[in-house]
Amino acid sequence: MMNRDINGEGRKLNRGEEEEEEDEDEESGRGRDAWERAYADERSWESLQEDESGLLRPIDNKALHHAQYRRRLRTATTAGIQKGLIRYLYIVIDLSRAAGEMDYKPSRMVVVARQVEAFIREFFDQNPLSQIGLVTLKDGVAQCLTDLGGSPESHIKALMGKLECSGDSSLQNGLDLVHDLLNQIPSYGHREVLILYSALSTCDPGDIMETIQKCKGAKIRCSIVGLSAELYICKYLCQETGGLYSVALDEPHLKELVLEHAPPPPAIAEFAIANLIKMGFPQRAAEGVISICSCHKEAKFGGGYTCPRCKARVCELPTECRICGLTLVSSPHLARSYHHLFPITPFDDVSPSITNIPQKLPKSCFGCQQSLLNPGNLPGPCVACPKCKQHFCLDCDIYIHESLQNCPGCESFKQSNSVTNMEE
Amino acid sequence: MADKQQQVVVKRARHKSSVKDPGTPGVLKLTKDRFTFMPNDPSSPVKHNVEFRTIKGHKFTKDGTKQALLNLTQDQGGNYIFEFENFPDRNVCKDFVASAIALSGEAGRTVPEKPAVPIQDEQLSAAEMERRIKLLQEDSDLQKLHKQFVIGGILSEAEFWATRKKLLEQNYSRRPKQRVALKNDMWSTKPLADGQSNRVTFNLTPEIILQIFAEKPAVRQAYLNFVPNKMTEKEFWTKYSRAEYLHSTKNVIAAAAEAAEDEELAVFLKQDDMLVNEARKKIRQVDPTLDMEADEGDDYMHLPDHGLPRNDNKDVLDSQYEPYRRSFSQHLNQHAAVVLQGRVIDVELGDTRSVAEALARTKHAELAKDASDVYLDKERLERISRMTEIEDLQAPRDPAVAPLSIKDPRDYFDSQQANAFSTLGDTVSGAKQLKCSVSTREAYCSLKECISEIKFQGLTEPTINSEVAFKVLNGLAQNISSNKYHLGRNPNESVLDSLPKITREELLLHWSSIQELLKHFWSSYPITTKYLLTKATKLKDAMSQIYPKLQEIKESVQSDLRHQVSLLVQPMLQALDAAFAHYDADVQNRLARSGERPNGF
Amino acid sequence: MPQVKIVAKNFMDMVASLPAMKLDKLYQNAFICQAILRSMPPLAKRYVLQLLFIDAPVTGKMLEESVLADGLSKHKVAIDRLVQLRVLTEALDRKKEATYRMNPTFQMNVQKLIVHGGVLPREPMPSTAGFRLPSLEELDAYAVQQWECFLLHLISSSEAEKATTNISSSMMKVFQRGLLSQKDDKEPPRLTEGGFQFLLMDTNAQLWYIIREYIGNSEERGLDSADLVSFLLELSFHATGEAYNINTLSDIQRAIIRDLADLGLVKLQQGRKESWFIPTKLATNLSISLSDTSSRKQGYVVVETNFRMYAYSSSKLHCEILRLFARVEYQLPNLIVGAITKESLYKAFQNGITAEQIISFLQQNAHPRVAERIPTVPENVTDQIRLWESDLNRVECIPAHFFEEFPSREVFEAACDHARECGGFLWENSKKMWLVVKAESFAYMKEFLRGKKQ
Amino acid sequence: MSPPVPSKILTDDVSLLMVLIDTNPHFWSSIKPHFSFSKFLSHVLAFLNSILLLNQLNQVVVIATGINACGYVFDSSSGSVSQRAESLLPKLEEFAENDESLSERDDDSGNGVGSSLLSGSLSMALCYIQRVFRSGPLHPQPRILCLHGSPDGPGQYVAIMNSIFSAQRSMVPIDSCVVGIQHSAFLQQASYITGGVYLKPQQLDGLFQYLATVFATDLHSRNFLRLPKPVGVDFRASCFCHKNTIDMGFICSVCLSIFCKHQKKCSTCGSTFGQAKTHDPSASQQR
Repeated sequence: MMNRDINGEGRKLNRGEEEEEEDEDEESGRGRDAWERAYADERSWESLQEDESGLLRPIDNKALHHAQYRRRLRTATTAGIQKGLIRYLYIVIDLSRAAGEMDYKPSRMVVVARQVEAFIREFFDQNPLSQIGLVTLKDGVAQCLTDLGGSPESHIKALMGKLECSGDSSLQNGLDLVHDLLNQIPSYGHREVLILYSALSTCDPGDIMETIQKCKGAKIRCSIVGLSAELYICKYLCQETGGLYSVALDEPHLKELVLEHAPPPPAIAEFAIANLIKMGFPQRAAEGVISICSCHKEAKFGGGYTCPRCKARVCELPTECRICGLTLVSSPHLARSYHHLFPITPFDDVSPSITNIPQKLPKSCFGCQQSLLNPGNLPGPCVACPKCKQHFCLDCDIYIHESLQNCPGCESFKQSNSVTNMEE
Repeated sequence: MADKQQQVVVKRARHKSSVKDPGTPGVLKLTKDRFTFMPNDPSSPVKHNVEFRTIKGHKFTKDGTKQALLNLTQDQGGNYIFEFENFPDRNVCKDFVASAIALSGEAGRTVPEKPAVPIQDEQLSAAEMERRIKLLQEDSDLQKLHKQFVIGGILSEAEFWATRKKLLEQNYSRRPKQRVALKNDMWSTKPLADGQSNRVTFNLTPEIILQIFAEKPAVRQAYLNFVPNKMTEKEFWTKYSRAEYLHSTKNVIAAAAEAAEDEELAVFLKQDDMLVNEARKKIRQVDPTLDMEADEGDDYMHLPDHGLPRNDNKDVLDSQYEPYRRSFSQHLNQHAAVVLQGRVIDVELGDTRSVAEALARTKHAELAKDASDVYLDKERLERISRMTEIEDLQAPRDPAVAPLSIKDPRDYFDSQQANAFSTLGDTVSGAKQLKCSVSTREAYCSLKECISEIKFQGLTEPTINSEVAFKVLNGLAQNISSNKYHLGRNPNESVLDSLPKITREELLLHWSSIQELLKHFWSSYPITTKYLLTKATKLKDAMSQIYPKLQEIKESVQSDLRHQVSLLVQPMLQALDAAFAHYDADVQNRLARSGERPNGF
Repeated sequence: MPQVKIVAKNFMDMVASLPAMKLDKLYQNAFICQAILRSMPPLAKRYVLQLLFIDAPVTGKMLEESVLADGLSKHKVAIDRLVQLRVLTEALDRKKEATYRMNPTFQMNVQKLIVHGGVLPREPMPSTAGFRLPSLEELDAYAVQQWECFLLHLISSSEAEKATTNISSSMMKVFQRGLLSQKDDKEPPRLTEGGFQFLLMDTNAQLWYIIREYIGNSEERGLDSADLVSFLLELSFHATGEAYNINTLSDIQRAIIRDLADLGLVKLQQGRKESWFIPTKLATNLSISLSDTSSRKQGYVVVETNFRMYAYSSSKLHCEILRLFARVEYQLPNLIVGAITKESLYKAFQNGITAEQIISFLQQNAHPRVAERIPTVPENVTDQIRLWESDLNRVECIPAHFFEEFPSREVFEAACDHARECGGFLWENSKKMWLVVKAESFAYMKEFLRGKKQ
Repeated sequence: MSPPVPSKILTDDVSLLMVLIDTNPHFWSSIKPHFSFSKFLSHVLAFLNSILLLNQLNQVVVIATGINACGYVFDSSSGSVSQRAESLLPKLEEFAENDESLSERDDDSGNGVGSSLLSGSLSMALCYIQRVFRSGPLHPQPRILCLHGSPDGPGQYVAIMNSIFSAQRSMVPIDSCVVGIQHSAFLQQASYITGGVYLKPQQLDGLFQYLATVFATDLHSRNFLRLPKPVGVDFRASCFCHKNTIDMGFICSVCLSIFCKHQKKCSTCGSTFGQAKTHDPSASQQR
């Protein structure tokens, strides 16, 4: 305990008052049985609230969650802005002693790994043309776990293999390493670093300020998600390089924060260099063709693609041709990124004034036909698309903006449809 | 591999002055007219470059004897003994040498042609070499390739490995090149007292020593002064430990007493005055917005303890003991300061003295720097400016974003449309070809008619007549069965296994060699230098040699497998053809351009 | 102990087992066709649909074409089932290939269903009739109550006395055959192993088990099982909560209706002049429970890693059922708290309930909150349950006799040998000169030793 | 290219079938000689009825895809007893009315068969499916069936692709049965990417048989059945500049538009290549 307080390895400041009761949790936690801890840890009681009649009810945090999401939405969707569609992102994972902390269950390290996995999948889903690399910080040095690549599985496998923590973490070493790595990539690529930082200190061999300036110079956008407390140096780093700095309260929050980095960030004016990238659109090998693929040395029936330049065989897209190094994609991959170019406008909450007059309101959600009326035929909360004026339930709202990426209303009306096109 | 035609033989061997001599490892390279020996360790003197003309005979040990030796005797007495890793290697060389000697014997005056491969192995470090050799030994396929191309003289060693950087790094001994900062967790002297005897032991590791030195200049100084001339290292540390022990027992009087009779010990017990004046300097750099009154110079040792509640000896001691007192917080702060400073020395931790000196040096350097530092004030000023404005009031720093203006998203669709139809056999014009003559109104009318019609009559019965249904079902069944045939029983079952082992081996070998060649071939484009040009040509020739081999395979296998094999070979041929085509095209426009620019670069 | 494992034998097997002419008779009724169609395995349904409008015989190859390698077994099952049910009739064409053609009546009926839809067997009561219909909730409540008190009656005849007065004991006997066994009339009947297992099945399964029993002995009550079946199926297509006039039924059917009323499948309602019957959920579910689809109802049990069990239920039945294998500690208004203990499990095992049944019961009835967890029931608990079960089978007791204090070693030796010869030897300790023999061979040993004495 | 989604392990064959019916009047009148809308309807309705017949937990929802609007016309789950598909007819008529009324405004008659709003109905279907997913762990397995005839509408490309990817993400296969004259590039991709079936019946009068044989297959059975494979979809793109298919090209790093040869300036987003954007005020106001 002593040591903790010494180097401030306390707990999140932004959880101030919980501090002591949480503490004693831990004290008694040691004496507890597994089955009891199962509850103590997932803090099941926090999801309960007492209603007027004194009965316990699960909190419906739907509205609350929806509000949060809308906040995110407003910051995220800004039409007519360039996005870094082709990203080269290094995820730097802090595996220092601090990552062994148990305040996240089972441990920070494991939780982070879990989130990173989710993130990687989401990332490639959203940015099929981008690449990710993994770097770990431990024992005061940074190690390159995997170098830039387009296949989620390989990264995840590598990470899961390397999950043990020790020593201190050095932000500087990490940045230096990443800087060197990212310097090699072409100018049109957007260079980014996402650091998942558990430690409360960085012990660096030299002056980190210089390193930060170096990164700024190299147009590397550094973002940090902290797991413990806010650190000045992190804040400074992100500010300088135009990244995001955020500190997670608990696992869900962490997930949220990490996933915020999945959609491509707006391109900084002086960083953005438009360029033409040479790409190949390989043809699907006809059924019945057998060939040995260049990725794993075995003969495959049909399927697969052949590089248009060197006729080498690759198994899946997108990838870089092993032989002639040509970037191979398919048109759907480009299409996946299109919605970043035409972001869908946020819906507005239907103001209570209108809601008071039910007859003006459609009975059910335009998207999913769910009734918009609360039990008791009172109009429930709903949103409306500014363009097509259709009403949607909150769930649809979220689905539409987070996954579907186009408004059923606008899409299903000729004239408004054409309008949207004009606007974009 | 050991056929007479080939020009060069390169083997790893150790040169021995005598049979007993362990010998120096290196690379033995035999060409038609001379043999050269390059030791792995460039520094070593044993380099040889001897023409076969001077060699009059060669002896060698029998296969299976304990050493694979080859002894080349020079006409003027001298002889070169080489030990090879294995007998095959030796025999290859033996045969070669035999032929070479014979050759130089009758046609001694042949013009020596220079070896096809420019020798680039010289600049390689021994370690590098080791790694490569290791790799080759581990991976037989790699070795095959290496034999075929490097030793076959198509690729140079460097070129060959260039594409395998990653491989090299992987099993490269994991010594991070980054410098490690001082450990974050502080070393607190935990005396380990064993129960009965009242002796207390401290154990010091190099790291700890480094820390002590870094944090306690005085100790470092003392060390430099005392050891070894005044006392042995051991004595020194025991004294130090003694001192530490005294501190740990918070008995100040005792400490003072001890210090009184032993002045070396005193050094450790007293306040560290180097730090004190260091602290004075520091005070200037402290962030000006900090309220120093709050905790009078918290991290400066010149004021013993400050603010921190002291639970032990509340009794006021007369000032003479003052210097012997030390509070934990001082220790702590000092540690923090050092860690933050992030001073790193590049000295082997092992020997204490050099560590001490190194630290001392850096210290001096810094002091010097500080003394003559205008930069410091400047930095301080900007620090002030950054501090004074409260961040909430600061304007959002995020830089301007680049605007995006896309004219018409329809383009994106068209990017699909055209080819989509082409694949499906009907043309884009197909879209246009069905014009509807009727006006919107009529169209709607007929539509609604249809609906109402069925509404009143109900569904037609029977929905479809038996024949049609049967035909359709049949058609679908056939369609399915047909592409089932294509797919084979299950798509991911490997064809290779069905082939006889030899054929498979051969195929795979060729495949991998083709891959290798193609890699190099494509990587050498766009051709900018003469070197690349020659390389490309070389590669192309090599590939064109493989081409017929593939054909042979196709013929070689028995008829039942031929179909499969040819299917397998086909893609390889295509790949090669593509390469050739590219090459020719390149050559063409090189010629075209060579008009205006000489040699086409 | 012997493991009687009763499963709600699939209804279709029963139908399939009906003689040909009866089957064809069944297919006259469109509803039965529908019910049977629904109860088929997916692949079979698919084939029916494919061949629906085809009169010409279709080769089995053509159907098999679209089946992947690992689906072939399913394909066979489906075809066999169809043939059993005489929905498809198999024949060999000249190329000796199996060809199939669909049972015309069946085909015709299903086509009708698709094109016109079926007309309900009888009109629901006009809303103008004298009395108000029970709401669906009430109806469900009624059905559940009826059903549960029937089950309760099984568990503890004494408990259920008052409840079960309305079930005619004769019917009760029919329903309970195989579940209860009564040595003689003095002592109350007790559950057979089958009975215990029955209690752990989910409602649909239970329902069908009973119905099967019911149909099974219909013959001896002079009923034609085919009629019975068709009526039951018909019943399942009535709209829940609608009232139908009893007079539209034949006398036999009336009889049946009464029996079913006891089980809560229908509710009898006395109108002013004529009486009505109202099918409940149970009845309309009949055709669902035909198919093997798992029952889609909410569970209520939570099991902790510490073997404690919380059942959110106020039902007496649930409590009783849990008692079968757990120690119920206390009962709150809506919560039953219990613990799974070695003793309670042993009791269950003795009653012939198997560990697997218990576990699957716990899993099927898991409370939604734990249902989404993996595993639903903590591993340590499930494992322990299995272990305890295997414990029972581990030790085997053999009545035996123990000999010691042999006069001399050779006597001892001889005794051992003799024991071995007569196959009664169990164990010996030559150092202490101890010997254990089977009880049955004790006599011989005595013989032998006495002989040795002299 | 994203491979067809892995089919998840399904325990039973209870399925939710979202059917998108193309009600483009121009289209139907154009092919009336071969295959009238009423014929089409009778086949489809029969099919829907048979789906409902197979398992009483099965659910069918029909969305009409007009040229000016899209709308739900049938939901078997609404109402206490599961109704039969015929009941959609009145709704459908209504819908046609509405569709027409909307079209009055811009009278684009005569020239060519317009496209119908597939993107709209797809989006609606997906929303509905999401709602089913939300309804709890025990939901029927959803799939989408597009009965489509009209040509693809260029304007909808991005929207449709978005829906496709969303469907893929939530593992909802999109089956497509093209009753039109020419193939549909959209649906082809949709089915390929989401692991659905793409089929263009040769004999329209046998439509029911096609539906019953291929599209009636529930996801559970698809694990061990082999359905007609789509001809390998060509995923090459064609350049914006000349609209001809290319297998190697240049992509604008800003707007991902495709060109067959090197350019100075992107014709789509107007950014000049090879130099940093000049920072203009309009951008900063965006924030």
